[in-house]
Amino acid sequence: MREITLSQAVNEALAEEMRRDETVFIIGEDVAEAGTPFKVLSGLVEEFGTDRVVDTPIAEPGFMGLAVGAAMTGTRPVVDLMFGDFIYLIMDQLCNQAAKTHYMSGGKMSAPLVVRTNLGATRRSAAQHSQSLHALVAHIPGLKVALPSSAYEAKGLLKTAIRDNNPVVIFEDKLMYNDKAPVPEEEYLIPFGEAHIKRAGTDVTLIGTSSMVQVCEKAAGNLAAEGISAEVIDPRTIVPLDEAALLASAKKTSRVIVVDEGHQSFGITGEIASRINEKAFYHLDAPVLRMGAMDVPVPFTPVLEDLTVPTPQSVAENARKLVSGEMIHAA
Amino acid sequence: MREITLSQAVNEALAEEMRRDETVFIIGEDVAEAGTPFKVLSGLVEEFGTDRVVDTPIAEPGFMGLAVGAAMTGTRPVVDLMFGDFIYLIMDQLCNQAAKTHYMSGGKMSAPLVVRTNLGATRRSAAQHSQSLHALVAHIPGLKVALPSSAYEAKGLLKTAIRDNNPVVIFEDKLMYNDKAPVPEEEYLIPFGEAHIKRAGTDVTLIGTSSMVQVCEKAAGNLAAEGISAEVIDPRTIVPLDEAALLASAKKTSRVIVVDEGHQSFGITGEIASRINEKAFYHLDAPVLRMGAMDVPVPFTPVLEDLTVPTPQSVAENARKLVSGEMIHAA
Amino acid sequence: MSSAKTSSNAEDYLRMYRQMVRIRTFEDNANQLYLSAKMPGLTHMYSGEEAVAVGICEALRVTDKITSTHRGHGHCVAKGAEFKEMFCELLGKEEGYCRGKGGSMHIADQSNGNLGANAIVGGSMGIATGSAYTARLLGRDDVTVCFFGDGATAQGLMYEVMNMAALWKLPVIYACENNGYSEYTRTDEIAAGSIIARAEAFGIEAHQVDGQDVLAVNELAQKLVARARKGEGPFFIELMTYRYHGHHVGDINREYYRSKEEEREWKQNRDPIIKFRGWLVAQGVVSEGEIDAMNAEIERDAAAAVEYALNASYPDVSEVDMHVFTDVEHALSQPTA
Amino acid sequence: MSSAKTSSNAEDYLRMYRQMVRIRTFEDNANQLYLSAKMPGLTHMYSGEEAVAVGICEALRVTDKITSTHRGHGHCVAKGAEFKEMFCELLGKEEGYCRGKGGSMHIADQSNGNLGANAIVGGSMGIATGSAYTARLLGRDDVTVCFFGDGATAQGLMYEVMNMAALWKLPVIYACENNGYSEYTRTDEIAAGSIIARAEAFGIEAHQVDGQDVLAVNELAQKLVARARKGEGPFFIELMTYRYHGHHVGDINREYYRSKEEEREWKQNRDPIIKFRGWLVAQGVVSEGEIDAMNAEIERDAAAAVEYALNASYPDVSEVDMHVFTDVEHALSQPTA
Ligand SMILES: Cc1ncc(C[n+]2csc(CCOP(=O)(O)OP(=O)(O)O)c2C)c(N)n1
Ligand SMILES: Cc1ncc(C[n+]2csc(CCOP(=O)(O)OP(=O)(O)O)c2C)c(N)n1
Ligand SMILES: [Mg+2]
Ligand SMILES: [Mg+2]
Repeated sequence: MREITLSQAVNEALAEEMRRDETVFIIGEDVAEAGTPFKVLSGLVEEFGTDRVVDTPIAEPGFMGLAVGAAMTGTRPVVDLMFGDFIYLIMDQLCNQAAKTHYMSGGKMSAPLVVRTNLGATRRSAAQHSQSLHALVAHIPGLKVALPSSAYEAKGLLKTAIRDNNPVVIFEDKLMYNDKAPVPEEEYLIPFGEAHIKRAGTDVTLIGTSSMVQVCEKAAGNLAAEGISAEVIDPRTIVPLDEAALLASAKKTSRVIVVDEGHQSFGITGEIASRINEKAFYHLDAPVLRMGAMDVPVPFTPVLEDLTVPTPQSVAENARKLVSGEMIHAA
Repeated sequence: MREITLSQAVNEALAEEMRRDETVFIIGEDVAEAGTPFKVLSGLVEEFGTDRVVDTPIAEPGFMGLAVGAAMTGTRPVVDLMFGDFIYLIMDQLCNQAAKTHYMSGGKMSAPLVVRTNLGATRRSAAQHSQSLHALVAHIPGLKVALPSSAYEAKGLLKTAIRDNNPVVIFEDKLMYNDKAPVPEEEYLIPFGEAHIKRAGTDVTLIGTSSMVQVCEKAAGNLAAEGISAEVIDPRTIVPLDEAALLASAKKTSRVIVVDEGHQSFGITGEIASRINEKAFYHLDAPVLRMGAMDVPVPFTPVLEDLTVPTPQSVAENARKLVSGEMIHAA
Repeated sequence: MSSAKTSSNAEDYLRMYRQMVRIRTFEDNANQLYLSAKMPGLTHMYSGEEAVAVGICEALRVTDKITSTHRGHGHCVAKGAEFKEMFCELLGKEEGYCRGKGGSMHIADQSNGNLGANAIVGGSMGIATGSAYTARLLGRDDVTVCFFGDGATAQGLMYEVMNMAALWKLPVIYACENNGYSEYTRTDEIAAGSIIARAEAFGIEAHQVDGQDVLAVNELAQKLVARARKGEGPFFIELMTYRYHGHHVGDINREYYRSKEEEREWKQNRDPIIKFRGWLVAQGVVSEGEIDAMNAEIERDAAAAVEYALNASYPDVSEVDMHVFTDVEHALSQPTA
Repeated sequence: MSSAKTSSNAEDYLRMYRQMVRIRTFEDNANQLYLSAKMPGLTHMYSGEEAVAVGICEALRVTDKITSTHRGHGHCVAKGAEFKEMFCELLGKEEGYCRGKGGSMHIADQSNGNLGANAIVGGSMGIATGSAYTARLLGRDDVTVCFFGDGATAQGLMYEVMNMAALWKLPVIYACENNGYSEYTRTDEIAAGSIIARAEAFGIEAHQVDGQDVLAVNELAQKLVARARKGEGPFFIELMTYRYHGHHVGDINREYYRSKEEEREWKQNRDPIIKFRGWLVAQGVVSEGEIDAMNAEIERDAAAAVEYALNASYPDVSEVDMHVFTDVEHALSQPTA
């Protein structure tokens, strides 16, 4: 199968959906001629024009609000939020308005929009351009949250997101834009709420999200060499969450590590771990182990920044301890 | 001991701290003559004047930002955010600026400010005036988060918050403003990170936050009549979290329920449950049970709204099942 | 009152009058429901501001859109809503416009293009602008009116979306209902400079109009709506008006921020309904008797709707986790929570 | 160039010239560090805009405050910072102003009243206004200058805080560095109306000035700072300027949004350093030789600072969880995490 970059995959998903449905439009900063600072959208304005690939002023709350109203009245905006760290600026329009429109109107109105943004540290961009803030929106009923882990997921999930009638937030890993993966030429969609078993295994389950799927896969590779069989699962969407798949794996291996790039405390690892602990408790040999990003603002200097996120080494290390029966604490 | 309302307790805390330290000032909407819609601040502007009890335009991001700059330069603002639901509007200034100031400056600057706001449903205020959003800020390193459960805690924690050199968010339960509790005449502070055992017990631990402490206490009362001895613990601050106290209780009773008024999924119950599961796993008879608010926007109509939050009945019911050994799932 | 038109407009005039009285009557009944503890929560009365909503909405088509505020009953009625579904909503009943899930602060009436009240001050400014964006993108010719209060002009969102509306010539009209107060504070104490000038600074044509004069409001609205429809928008209107009640129904003792004299002055000398009624009679459009009959009929309608709503049923408890997502019947019975 | 002053101001002039050259030299070195892959991440060059930062900061005292932007090296130098700590910060070294934790986008220098660069466009507008609030509340007479770009005028926050600054007469000066671009987009394509008028609409006195003329900038700044100190603020200044490099150091191929001719025109005919140098020599304030010597000295300083920074040590890994909270030495070794 041909291989394309995550960036190209996103670009294709948008182009295909915009061709299919003329109510889809992209709105955000520097999305048109510039094609975003990550060059993800290059070429789209040439095909779809400036009414459907809309360069905005630097006004995130404003264009997010505009997207909500546009979505409520018959279009499908794809909001381009340049950095995931700017999600704080759009929280009101996203969480007080978009997320609640359907419910507050008793099902009469809806806000079918997508917020495309990113996450991920180790790009030496410091504390305001390196956050992974998906936990914030996952907490708000009415929002769906997708975390693609490769070009394949990025395309399939984005296409599903655009067709979904609910507001969806999709976080791409900004360090993966140039990573290639096999992506079919033919159209495909990835349904929400279906986890993907990236690698089957029997000794320990590694649940990874976004960039951490790669990290888990590398860890699994290392572990395999030592005779430890790790299963790697990518939930792909955290809202909805494919509990059944996670529980099945947990029951099979009896040992689980949840790896995520958001801050560990009060983040998504606690939720996933809790659901597994609750529903597979008597199958577990040890409590579900969590590995999130350190609970510190992301430091600029590389020597510190690299310490803040889980690595294949640290995941493998924990998996080894877990399998060998050592009691492990998250702290 | 004299009894005063939570509202009076907050008022006293502010008055005392403003007398003690002339750099403390209050800023927010309708805080001066009106004393807020909840009348919590009545009388303060008369004593401290309009420079220290500042009525702002309806511009939450703006006055939050102003508070950050004021705090960085030598004052101690207490931001009055009329409803906790408006926290979405101040997230950028709170989380990108205030929370990171100390870290990003390598310890050279700090932002000693307090955001006083509220949480709590069942006031028939619908989806945009009923949210309990403390999980959002608890996730962000650099912020401390306090959840007073009575007039006593409201006063002691607020005074501590004002003296703290870090940004602190304190959520009062808006349905408790008129609830009375014994509050000493003499000055006292409640240190952060010290849980309070509200009621000792041996069969089951009920960890409650904010309004849910009362709910747990009522449940414990009912359970006592049936011969079940429930311990009720109030963490009082969730950042920092008094893990030691929670773990000690969990190890003693072997059964834990965490009760909170925020949405259950991706909220604080997952974090607290995970920490206990991780560190007291082999002491537990059953997985830690979580009870948060339903994962739905808060409905207006009372017949639905009342279903969305844990009640003494539902907590007692779950405690009974837990103690009797029935397997219970959070879902 | 603006210059009289010929009585060939009689029908329009009477409909406007009727709509103003319907709003006042709705509010009186809502207030009564609150005072008699039959309504859950609080609500914000539109009484006194009727000429604003009616003058503007009478210039709109059903397909045109509006966004509304926490003080939203007037906009809802003016855009064509029915008493029955409105009272049901205020009482949290299943037959309410939002099945009781929204209540007063989120009442919406999609069938008539009312995209909803909003409990976030300024919260609907983006929505209105986006609605206008849809019209332009899909080549529809509808116009959107964004209602908001003087206090809401403090929200930065307004400047962000005005900038975009101006850049892209969107068919949106920002209608600032300047009733002088933001909750319990005089807005002039918390607003610097000039509201009109703030819109003009973005290159938006802005007008100020007497919001108690329904004909003046309507005349201006007709013109601007027609021009917005042709792509000459956006526009900004500041409507000088007054709310008769407190900020909400529970705001009874308000002399610390607003004098009784001031309230009396507006009610007695600037009431939009009294003024318009006098003018209609003076112009011979209608007789006092016909007006009294109309008023009485509206009162009967309202009473019947209240009665109906009081007896209507609440939504079934199973609805609590419905409508969280469009594609999931019950959000909490899904394994995906 | 504004009207000449007597050579009694020679010292001031030379300091201004020197500071402009220091900024340009700092940036050239930073760019070199990037190009030679010695600097982690990206950075935004201030080259071309030197007269803005210097003209304004030379009107300030050490106790006065500034807030800065993502394009913040110029403000930092102009407010008094040292090369050594600055380069150390850019390279993530322990001796950097922020111990390497902030980097280019968060460089701050509290000792000289620089409250910090900011990676959120418009993010420091509230901070500057709050700094001015502190001054007023505590009876200090310092003034705060808020630097931001033309693109940042799209952020609603600006209007929210200008409203408050105007209402409370805060000693803050909003300094809009209008370099014509917001990243890769001409700002006039995304900004409606007039920037100056937007400030004026809030009752704020606003001025436009040639940002390439350091004396014009300084003269205006002197006046406004003095008036702000007396409580006559706030003020707004729009400074017309230009950035020579791309949006950031990696923005090399930029002809799709900005022509080479335009860049050449500004660099050749409107360069603030060349212009000021010519004027200084023409006025007899300084000789060409003295200027060359000064420039050479600055270059040596910079080279030495770069060398120092390259060899300086990184913070110890144990610092990773320090400074999360003021009162907790290591946030993660606490049981309270
Ligand atoms: C973002 C936000 N801030 C504060 C409030 C509380 N609040 C509700 S109405 C109101 C005053 C609004 O004044 P204005 O916009 O003039 O409308 P009016 O009530 O006068 O019609 C305030 C402050 C809110 N609902 N939303
Ligand atoms: C809130 C926010 N939105 C977007 C960005 C990305 N961004 C960084 S600089 C910039 C352009 C800023 O333009 P301007 O304010 O004119 O400053 P200049 O770069 O021209 O000095 C943008 C869009 C950001 N850092 N913060
Ligand atoms: Mg008002
Ligand atoms: Mg610029």
